[in-house]
Amino acid sequence: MSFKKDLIKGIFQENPVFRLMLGLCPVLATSTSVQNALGMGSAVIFVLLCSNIIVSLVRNWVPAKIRIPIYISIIATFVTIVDLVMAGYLPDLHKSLGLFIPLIVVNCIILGRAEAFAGKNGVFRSILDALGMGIGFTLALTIIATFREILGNGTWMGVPLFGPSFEPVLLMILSPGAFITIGLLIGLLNWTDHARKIRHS
Amino acid sequence: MNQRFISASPHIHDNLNIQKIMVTVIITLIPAGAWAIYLFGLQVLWITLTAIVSAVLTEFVCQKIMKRPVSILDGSAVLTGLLLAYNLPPDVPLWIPAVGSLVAVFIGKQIFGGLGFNPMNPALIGRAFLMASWPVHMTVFDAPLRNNMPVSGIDSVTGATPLAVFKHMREILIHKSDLLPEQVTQAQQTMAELNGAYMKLFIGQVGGCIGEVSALLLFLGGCYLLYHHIISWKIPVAYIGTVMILTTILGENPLFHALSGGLFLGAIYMATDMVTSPVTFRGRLLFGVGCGILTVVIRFWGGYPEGVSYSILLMNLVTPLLDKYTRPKVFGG
Amino acid sequence: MNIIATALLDLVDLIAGSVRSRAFSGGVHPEDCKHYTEHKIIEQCPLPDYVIIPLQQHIGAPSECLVEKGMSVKTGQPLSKSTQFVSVPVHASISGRIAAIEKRPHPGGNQSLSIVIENDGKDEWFDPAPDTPIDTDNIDIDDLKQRIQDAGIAGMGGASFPTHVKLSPPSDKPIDVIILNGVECEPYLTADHRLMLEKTDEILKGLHILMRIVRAKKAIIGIEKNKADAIQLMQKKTKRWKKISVLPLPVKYPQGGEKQLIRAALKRQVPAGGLPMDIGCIVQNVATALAVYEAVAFRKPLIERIVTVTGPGITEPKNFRARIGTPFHHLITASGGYTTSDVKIIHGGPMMGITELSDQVPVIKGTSGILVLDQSVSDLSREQPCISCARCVDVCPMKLMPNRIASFVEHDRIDEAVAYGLSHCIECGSCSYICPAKRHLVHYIKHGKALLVRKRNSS
Amino acid sequence: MEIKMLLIISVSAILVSNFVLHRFLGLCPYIGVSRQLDSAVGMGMAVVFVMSIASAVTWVVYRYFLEPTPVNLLARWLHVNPPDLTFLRTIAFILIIASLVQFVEMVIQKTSPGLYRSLGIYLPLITTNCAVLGVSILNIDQDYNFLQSLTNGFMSGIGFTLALVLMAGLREKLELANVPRAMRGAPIAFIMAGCMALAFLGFAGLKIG
Repeated sequence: MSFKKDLIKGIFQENPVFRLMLGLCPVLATSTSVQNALGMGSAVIFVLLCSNIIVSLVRNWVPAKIRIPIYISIIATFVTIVDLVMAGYLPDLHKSLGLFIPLIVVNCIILGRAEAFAGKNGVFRSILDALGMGIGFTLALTIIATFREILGNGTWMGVPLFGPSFEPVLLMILSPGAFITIGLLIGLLNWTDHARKIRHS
Repeated sequence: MNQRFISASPHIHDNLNIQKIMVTVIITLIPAGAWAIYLFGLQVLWITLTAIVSAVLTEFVCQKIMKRPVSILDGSAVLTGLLLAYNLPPDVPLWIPAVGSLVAVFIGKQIFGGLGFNPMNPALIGRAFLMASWPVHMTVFDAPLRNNMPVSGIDSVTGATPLAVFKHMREILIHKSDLLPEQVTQAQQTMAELNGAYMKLFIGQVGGCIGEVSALLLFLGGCYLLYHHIISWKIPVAYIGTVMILTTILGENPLFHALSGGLFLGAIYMATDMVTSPVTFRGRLLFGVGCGILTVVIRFWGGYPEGVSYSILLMNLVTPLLDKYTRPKVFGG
Repeated sequence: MNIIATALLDLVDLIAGSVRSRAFSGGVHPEDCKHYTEHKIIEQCPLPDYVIIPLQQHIGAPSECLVEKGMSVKTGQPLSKSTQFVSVPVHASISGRIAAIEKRPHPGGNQSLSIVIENDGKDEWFDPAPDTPIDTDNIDIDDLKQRIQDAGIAGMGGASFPTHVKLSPPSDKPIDVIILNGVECEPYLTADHRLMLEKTDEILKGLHILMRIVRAKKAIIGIEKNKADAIQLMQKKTKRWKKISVLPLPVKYPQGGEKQLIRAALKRQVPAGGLPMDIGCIVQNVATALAVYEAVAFRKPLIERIVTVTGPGITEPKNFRARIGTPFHHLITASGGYTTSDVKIIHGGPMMGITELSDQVPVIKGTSGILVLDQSVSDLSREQPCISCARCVDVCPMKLMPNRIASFVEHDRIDEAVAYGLSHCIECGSCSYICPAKRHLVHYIKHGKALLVRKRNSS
Repeated sequence: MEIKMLLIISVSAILVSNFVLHRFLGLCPYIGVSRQLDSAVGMGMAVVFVMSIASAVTWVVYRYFLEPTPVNLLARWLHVNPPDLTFLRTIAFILIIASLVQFVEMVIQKTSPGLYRSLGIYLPLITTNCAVLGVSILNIDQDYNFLQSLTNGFMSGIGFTLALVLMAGLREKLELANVPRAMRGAPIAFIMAGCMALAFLGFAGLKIG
């Protein structure tokens, strides 16, 4: 039961993007298309998973005072791995994600999970936690990207959805579109939550 | 016992209310629109009506969804739609004003809580949205003029607004050395012609957005509003004054810059939008000056030929700070 | 950065300063509606069957009751005694038997301990006035002040601050000017106007006494220009006195506000949170000047005052000389009664007056008028959200931002409201008057002040 | 020419490619610390400070330690061929920034308690502010020289502060607004940010000179 909870919570109740408002910069920057979103999502899942495993393994040997620099170094190592691998095998994706691959280092979700979860729990639970959070992150990113890509480009995963007469809402793939989309989505979520609460009571 | 009314003092009130303000502003805007219909043809009317209907419908639906009292009768949504339409080129397809009004009222206003709480001018939010989304529709002025565009030398340029021509010619004149001498001479001639076309600019025999062409009619409307204390002189005067002073300093013709583009529409009708402009004396002057500076910067160095609407939007962002830091000193303090 | 910003703001101020007129900045121009009563000579109101005299009719410490139920009292007999300096007594305004000493509705709202006297119809005076006025010039200054306190005189313009206190500034704050307030900027009210026309000499004699008490070098009588006849008369009568000048003022509300009047008359600003005496002047109402004269020269306590009974809800609007304690309904009946059944009764003028729940409340020392509005004037429209039109900021005579203060109070953020000058508000009502969204700005501000008091008391 | 370049970098960093509104960097503090004007100003100043220093230090480290160029100091000291350590960029930079922030915090605490009181609480937050790492990496990616990097760091910080302060002013006003319940807090802040970014689009294509 508790294991299942570890996995599920990151996807729904504690969704890092919609609920905890963590790691917003890459969410907004890389949600211009679903492909980018999935690429970013998998990079984050990989780093999160690896760093959670390592942190959880070494947690008993790390002195409390210098744990943060050590966690950061661990994370930075995996980020560098992702960066190099992606540059080597997926150069296009690497180019379009650009700056935001190295910036995974400072993504608060990863350090946050290392500090709040992996540093206190066993390896198995930390893996579930990482998967849950990572999937939650990717899910949110993909949802936002879906809206932005369909409206802003008329495509989904690069596949055109409308006829040639559709004139895409360019704004959606520009920065204001990102802010407005995420604002509206969180608002919508709050609204449905609120409606559910009223129905329950 | 007789019926007694109880209320806090004061017990008498000025008879001006929000609805009257909105209606007066709308009425003073009608002549400029009528001129545009005369100049560009009947499609202008359909664009304007579409914008208004869409704005009012959006307001109605939003307020129904949010379970708030429906206030479409206060005229603010109509005004938003009208101002949005006035900021569109005269030949846009009708879905442009419809979408623009929807965004203007929904994102620009209702989502912040409706009238009085929107931090930025809704009509301009709508316009900026359209501008970013469909730049081609928003920047190409192909509508033929009734009396044929009187300024020559524009055949080579897409877009027929005087400011677009100005910008293009200025580019040519700046990069003189890279161009043929006859091109330069032609550009100089065009510039001279532009600068001499005061009357045409003033009356409005030029291309441009629906509501902005006739400086004269907008000016008259502004005078009426000033006379009835609906708007105050501070923002328009500071705004237009700053633009004229700055253009003079930059060695251009201040009258041309004052009369062309959306400056009159912006300075009189949109920068003065009460909700989004400062309330203090100094704040309003500084707001106008800020708008003026930004307008000139965008006109001269920016990516767009006209900067009025972006300047106002940008200054809207500064409004709370202006209000906060130009608070009047308490009497005797 | 900061220096540039400051310099810029100073420059803007300079431009702004040259644009502003001589009078105070802001203010509104409501229709003055004085036509109901401005030409009506003051009438003596018939004595009522009973009077209700609240023990507390002034700002300051309460006075101590001297009488008991069942006792007989004569007109002018003190009913209470001031045991503290900032306090004045009340007097019986008719002769008769004390029917009750109990809580009764006070025109200022709430219930207040009041003495009810049943009229015996004789109007016998406790200390009958001398036939000829006493020569006041020989009376010692402290004695004069004592007489003013004993006569129960409190400012009659509405604030009801004990007059003798105002006349006793600390020695380090010399008073050089007395400003006599005959502005009467509240619409509808004409009590002071009629008084200036009918009791000109007495008012001026009262002014002389006031000037003598504080050793003022000069006096200025401020009158709004819509009272041209009063200005002319005052100018004629003061011609031979160099020390007294009459100042016609532009018609603008709240021209009669103490600080605004001083600004217009002397170009001096009362420091925020300070008193007029800080800049060497005091302001007295014309009715107060008259009361001072009568108290000193005729030993007459403050038992009557001029009350304008007016408004579209009154059949025959009038200016009355009415005894303190006369119930409103008595005066209204004497003015021909209501014109309609749906009325709003207001104690004072339409801008600052208080709505009364009942017409059983009595006239008190600060009652300058009873205004009865009918539905045509009683604006009860729905409040709309503020559209930041800045009208309230433009008209605020105290240069506050009423819109911000009100909205802070609305959100229970008293600290910020105070930072924006909540306590400086004089509640003149200009902001609410002008507000196109019909927001009850003054109401919020009053509420905020009450919350502030509660907060200070609890901490 | 250099001055013109610096001017272009400045205009771009503050207006055209504003860090927050255009590059999506530093969003956490932008949404999190913009409730009140005072704290926004404090945060902004702290960010300007750290971004300037970080730009300078990371540039020096990259140029003289990581890049395989003749000026590589490691090579000089150890008498080896210049090693290519550029892959260590991310790790090196984040550690530099983290220790820099610590160091700055200590220095300020020692030398200026007043400044520490106003900036201190924001300094630890800056380590995870992606704007700082972002600007360091951008300086390298754009091939800026030292002065340009420093300018870019400083001006980007100013751009961040500008957006933050404007946002704080607007949010203070929004606190009093009748915002629909579901939109209160972060959602309306995002919408506000969107509108702000929309207005900043007016600077798109701004060319100085």
